[in-house]
Amino acid sequence: MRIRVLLFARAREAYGKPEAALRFDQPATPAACFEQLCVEAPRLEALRPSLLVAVNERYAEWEQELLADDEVAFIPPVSGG
Amino acid sequence: MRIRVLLFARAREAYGKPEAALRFDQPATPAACFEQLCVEAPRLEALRPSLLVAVNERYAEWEQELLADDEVAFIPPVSGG
Amino acid sequence: MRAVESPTAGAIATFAGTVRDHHLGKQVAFLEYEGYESMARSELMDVIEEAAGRWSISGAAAHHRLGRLEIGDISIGLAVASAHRAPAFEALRYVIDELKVRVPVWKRETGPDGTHWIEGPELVPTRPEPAD
Amino acid sequence: MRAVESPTAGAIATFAGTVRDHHLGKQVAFLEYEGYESMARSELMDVIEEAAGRWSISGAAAHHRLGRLEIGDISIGLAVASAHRAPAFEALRYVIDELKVRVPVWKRETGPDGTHWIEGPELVPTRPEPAD
Repeated sequence: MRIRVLLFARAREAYGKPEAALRFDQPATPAACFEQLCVEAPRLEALRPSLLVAVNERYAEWEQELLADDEVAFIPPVSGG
Repeated sequence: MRIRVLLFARAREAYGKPEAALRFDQPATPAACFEQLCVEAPRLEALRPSLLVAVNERYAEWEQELLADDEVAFIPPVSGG
Repeated sequence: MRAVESPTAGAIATFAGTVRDHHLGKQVAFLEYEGYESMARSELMDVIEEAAGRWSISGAAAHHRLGRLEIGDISIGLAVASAHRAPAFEALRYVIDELKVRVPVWKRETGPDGTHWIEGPELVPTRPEPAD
Repeated sequence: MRAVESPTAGAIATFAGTVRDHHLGKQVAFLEYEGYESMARSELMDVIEEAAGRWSISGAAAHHRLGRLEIGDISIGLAVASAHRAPAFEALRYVIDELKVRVPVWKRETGPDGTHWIEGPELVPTRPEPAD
């Protein structure tokens, strides 16, 4: 199962790239995606308490079960306007 | 003592003219001005409960004592905006 | 908006009153505004000064049109600038709310039923104007 | 404003966010906005639909700029039209307040002290970006 992950703002900087393509052999969640990213970029870990999750452009839960080709985004506190 | 009186909107229509020049031999008030106008245009009387008074472009009391050359205005409920 | 822009402003809130094609369920063809112009200007200035005293704003501007206005025309334009949005909104709301009760301007509506002065929320039939 | 004008609207309230030359006492030279554009659009649409469900409004429009903005530039423009002023103000306030907490857009400030991501009310130092 492939999952596309997007990172923004401070999370993008901490990860070093704006997106990642992950593969899972078993059911996955945004939390599992984040763990995989933290293996690559451990400094992401510190941001986790401040991040929200979106799945397919909707705010979602960290433990929501993902479907193939879902798009997961990690969203730092927003500051638009 | 000369007093200039201005009338607006429905009060202007009831009086038939937008202004009047009044003369008083003794101390006068906006209420006294209004009485004089009502002699000329009795249908003004019915509007009195809805009117506010201004003296020299400031809201004022009906019984405020006027000075020579004061400008008195009778102000129906406003509806700007 | 240009009248209130500045480098220290982060928020500009504006209000435009426009001429509606209906009022209290009746059709409106056009409006006429009458004002006690000199007093309207000084009352409006007072209202803006009161707003500036109560909220931290960096600028405010207001303009009311008088005379005949057609449907869709802007009758009143207000703008308030502030470093932050909350004072801009609150000051703007104060200015328009106070304007509507204090600033000596009157509106007369003309529609299929004739011409009516608007005084607050009620419709008052207009008497024909006698010749001067 | 043009986007929300209509003959039935009597009130148009607008809000413009502009780039300030200071933030939390620090000088700002310029801003950069980043957005999750597709989601930002759909969140903003949701917010406007919620506002239209809660208040009687006849139109609403919003536009957020992204990328680098200079002092005085408009970053966000919102307009709400309604027959009456109260719903226009309340809906406008709702849209901007919700936008500020829900719509995925981020602001990075650059000033004499360097570059900082703005996350709510606090300043967070930015890490240098590693090469991709």
